[in-house]
Amino acid sequence: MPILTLQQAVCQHVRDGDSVALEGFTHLIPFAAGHELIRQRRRGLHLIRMTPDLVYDQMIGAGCAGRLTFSWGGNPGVGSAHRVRDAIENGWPAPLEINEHSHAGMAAAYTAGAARLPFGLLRGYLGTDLARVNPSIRTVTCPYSGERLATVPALNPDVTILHAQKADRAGNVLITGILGAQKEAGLAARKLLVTVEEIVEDLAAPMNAVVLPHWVVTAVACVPGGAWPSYARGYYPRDNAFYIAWDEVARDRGRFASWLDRYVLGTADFADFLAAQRAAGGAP
Amino acid sequence: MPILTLQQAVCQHVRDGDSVALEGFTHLIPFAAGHELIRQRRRGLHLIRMTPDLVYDQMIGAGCAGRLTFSWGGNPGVGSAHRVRDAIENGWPAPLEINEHSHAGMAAAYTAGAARLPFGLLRGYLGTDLARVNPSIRTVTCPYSGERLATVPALNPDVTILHAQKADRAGNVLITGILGAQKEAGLAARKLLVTVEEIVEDLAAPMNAVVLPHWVVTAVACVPGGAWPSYARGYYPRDNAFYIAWDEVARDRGRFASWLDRYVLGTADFADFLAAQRAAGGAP
Amino acid sequence: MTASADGGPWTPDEMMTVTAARMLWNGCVCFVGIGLPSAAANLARLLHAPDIVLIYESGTIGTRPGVLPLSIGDGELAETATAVVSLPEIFAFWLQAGRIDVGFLGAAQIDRYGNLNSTVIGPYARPKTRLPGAGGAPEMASHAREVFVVLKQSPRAFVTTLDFVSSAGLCAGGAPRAGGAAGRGPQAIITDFGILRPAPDTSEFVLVARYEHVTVADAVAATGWPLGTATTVTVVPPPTTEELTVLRELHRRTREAHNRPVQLPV
Amino acid sequence: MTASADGGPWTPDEMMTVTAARMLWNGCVCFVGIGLPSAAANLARLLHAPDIVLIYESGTIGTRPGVLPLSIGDGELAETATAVVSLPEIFAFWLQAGRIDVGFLGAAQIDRYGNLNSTVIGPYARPKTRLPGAGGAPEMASHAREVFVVLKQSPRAFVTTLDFVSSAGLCAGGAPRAGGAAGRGPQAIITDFGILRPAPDTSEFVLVARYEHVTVADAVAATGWPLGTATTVTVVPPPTTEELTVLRELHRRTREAHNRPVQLPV
Repeated sequence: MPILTLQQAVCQHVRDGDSVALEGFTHLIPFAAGHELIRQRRRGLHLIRMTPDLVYDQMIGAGCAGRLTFSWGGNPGVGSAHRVRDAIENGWPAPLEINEHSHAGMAAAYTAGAARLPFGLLRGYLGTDLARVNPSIRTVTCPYSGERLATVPALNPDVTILHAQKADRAGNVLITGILGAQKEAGLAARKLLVTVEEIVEDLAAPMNAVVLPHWVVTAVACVPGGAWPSYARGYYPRDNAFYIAWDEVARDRGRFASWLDRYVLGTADFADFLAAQRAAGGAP
Repeated sequence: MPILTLQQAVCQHVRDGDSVALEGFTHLIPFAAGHELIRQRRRGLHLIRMTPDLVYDQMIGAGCAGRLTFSWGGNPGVGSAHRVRDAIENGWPAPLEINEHSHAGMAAAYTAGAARLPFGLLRGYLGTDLARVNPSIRTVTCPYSGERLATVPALNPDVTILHAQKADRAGNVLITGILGAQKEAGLAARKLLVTVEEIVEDLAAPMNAVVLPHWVVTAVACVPGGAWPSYARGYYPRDNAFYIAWDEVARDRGRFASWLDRYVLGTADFADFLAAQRAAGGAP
Repeated sequence: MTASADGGPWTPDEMMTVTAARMLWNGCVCFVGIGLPSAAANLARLLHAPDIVLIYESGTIGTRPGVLPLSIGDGELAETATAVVSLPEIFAFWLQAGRIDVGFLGAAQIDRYGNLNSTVIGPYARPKTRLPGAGGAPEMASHAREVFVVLKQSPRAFVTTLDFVSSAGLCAGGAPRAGGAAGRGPQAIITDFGILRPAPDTSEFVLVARYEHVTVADAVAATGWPLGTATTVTVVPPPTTEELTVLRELHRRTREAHNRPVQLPV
Repeated sequence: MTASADGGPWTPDEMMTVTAARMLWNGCVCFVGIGLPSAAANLARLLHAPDIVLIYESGTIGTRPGVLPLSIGDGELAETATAVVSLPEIFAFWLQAGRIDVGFLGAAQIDRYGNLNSTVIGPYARPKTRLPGAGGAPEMASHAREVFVVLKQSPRAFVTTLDFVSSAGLCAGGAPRAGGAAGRGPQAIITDFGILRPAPDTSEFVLVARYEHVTVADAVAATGWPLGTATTVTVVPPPTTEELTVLRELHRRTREAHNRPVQLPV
């Protein structure tokens, strides 16, 4: 488990066309990694994420994706993910095929992936149109009760990228707080990249904390602030103002492109991005 | 969620013939509750436990059980569970029907039970005779790959009994250390009884610790030492000497009966039992 | 804002929030979404239901936030929770297992049986407006013991035919719901006109209560299907001073917290 | 104790433990059972494999106990682990997912294809001797990349036909294993005579190495099936002084710890 720069990690481990899951439910969203994928101009990615919010709004708006597997796509508490909408509604900047689930279905699919089962099982999608538009939602019959239950195919991303609080020098990773489906998405992946707030001598993980052992982690990169404008418990809070202000930026293709050029494509790395945002007063 | 004495909790919530799971994998085994079931002379129980070790050796030897669902029955690190063997081999003191699984199968069955799915799914029992002797082990066909996977029916005990470190006055329960399938067995049950080392004002649970909220707990009883001779992390270590010495006691029906009369049926409660064992130098 | 609902010295949102809060009882286990439901559930907690159990789908169980979260996973939800579990667990062990008394849902469209659309306006493959999607709604609609829908009434939202069923309502004619659903489905719609409940014989939502300042005719006009009414349409008492004071104070604290500038990480 | 294996200034258990330890490499992810496998895995960790990852089925991942545990869930396994997870998780996310390099198994009986019986001697419904049962073995046999069996050789244990198959070995004639198994199954049997490995063409276990003080004929005599041998049967080097010293010191510390009287809780 090498400790790399984020540039190296993305360069070495993410290929055009890969299926890539950036997980983190509101908390610990790997924005730095998303930006690095944009900077390295990855194309045709199959992006996977329960909640394609701002990080995928940015990546999809930047043209990284050809496909999206998701269960809820918006700006949480604010409104639409305008760049995701523009891709689905108008194919801009590139057509986006969608594979749509419910949260419970996605969670079951990651869990199955982590367990290397071919499918996840749930009492789900009852009476909805989701199974009609997504042929991957199927059923099995319970061998005891005869009841039909919903199935979803396991998700096994080529690469999962997480942001976490800490890693130690061996590459053991500690996550605390709201966990989302990060552990399941991480263990479901063929490769697991993790950005962290800091690298420490001793994780000092509480008993039963979520620790991903170094030997399931492909690479770690230290990127302080790497989840901003989402948050990292114990490090910095969620920047709600950025989420609110993003609505205006993302509504307009031109304004979005300017933002992207200036802050992501025009910066060398995430530290540079944060410096540029700080200079702009934190507003996008 | 009332706080009761263990006598009250068992008296009010466990009936003859109930399916009852006492869980705890090596750690936090609810011995006090097992003894109280013996004292209250419950009969015909369907006992469920991944590892029927000493606690079930005692209960089965005392004649509480008519059925056993399990995946490994012995004295860990020592040898046989002689009373369990005597019941299976010779029907003494009562015939014991068995429903046998692997650990992975039992774990999947509890997990399904906790999720109120009718069955659990695993890649398991491949090439073994277990499915031949246990008709409840069946298969489903993956609707994607066509692969056949093993299924186990969900376990939903009438009552699950756990031992934990702490509860607060509202009845929220904290478990730390080796977790076994305690959370799954607890959430799978229709009723959940928990004995704890102590009742505290503030659980002070670490973030992401295993906490069972008060509203899924049927009753809490404070029984210090209630997991002895197994252990409670942070309170007392495993009494390996007792496990080793138990082998001799349990080998012989007469000697077992004397032990049971003197220490369990002859004591008023678990505090009394511990006092008697202390007086005997801790040996059974 | 619906003009007709705007009669008191309170906003329609406040009236809806107070109405929803009153429907929650002490000890109720409530699966809360962001926005008005979150305000209602926390208002109930601060008023008559101090022991209400709030669960947000981010995995925070028994949370007691001091201010309303902007997102479903704000840090304070975790810090004040009894337990913080993973998302797969919250959906499998808590929602699907039938441990939720009340789930709140919103939507873009609703039909007379409480089916909800939060996915798309227009055809799925060629959307006029792509909405965020179903999220946790399909399974909440199935597995919460009952579902309360919070939605402002208008002919565009209360429609005869949904463009897409994101989560299932009741079955026409009072027929039983799909097998495997742990819950009874939508049992109330709280609007800016009043409260709709399903008629027991038909499962069709009808107006059972209205706010003081609106008429039944206003509510009918704001509904895309021919809205029925209960034999007696009761009047929802207006917000009390205490309700309004506590709600406004909660919103004030929330605004203050959310407007506090965040230092960018260095 | 097998007399023939008792030739050195060490016990057959020590020889077996050292032999098993040598088969583990640095960085190897090892699913450990109690007893000899636990001693072997920890011996390897203290000698040539400091970064071996030890997983006990009690959910302790990356554990580094100072003394050997008596039970699979001794407290020290948790205190020294990188992560402590639930049992359902250990079986689903770690074993079934194919993350284990080597799993150790014992048994009461083994056949020439490495099928194991740890369930019953005699008929299942009318047992002569009821054994503890399969526990974690069936899925370890399927999903660990390879399985090492540790078992003393005798005609009663190395049998032609098992009374019960608790965990699956290899398929006769080198055929592929059952679909869904992530691993290659048993790849070595470490006995008190030496090491058996499957012949590639038949999958039948044959003697590939023997200890210094035993003969091939001894091993054949201790086997219930007509034991084949590899073209060359190598000799396992005897334990080094370092191996014996470290192992004995580990056992001494373990005895001391386990004999320390435990104060009963008050």
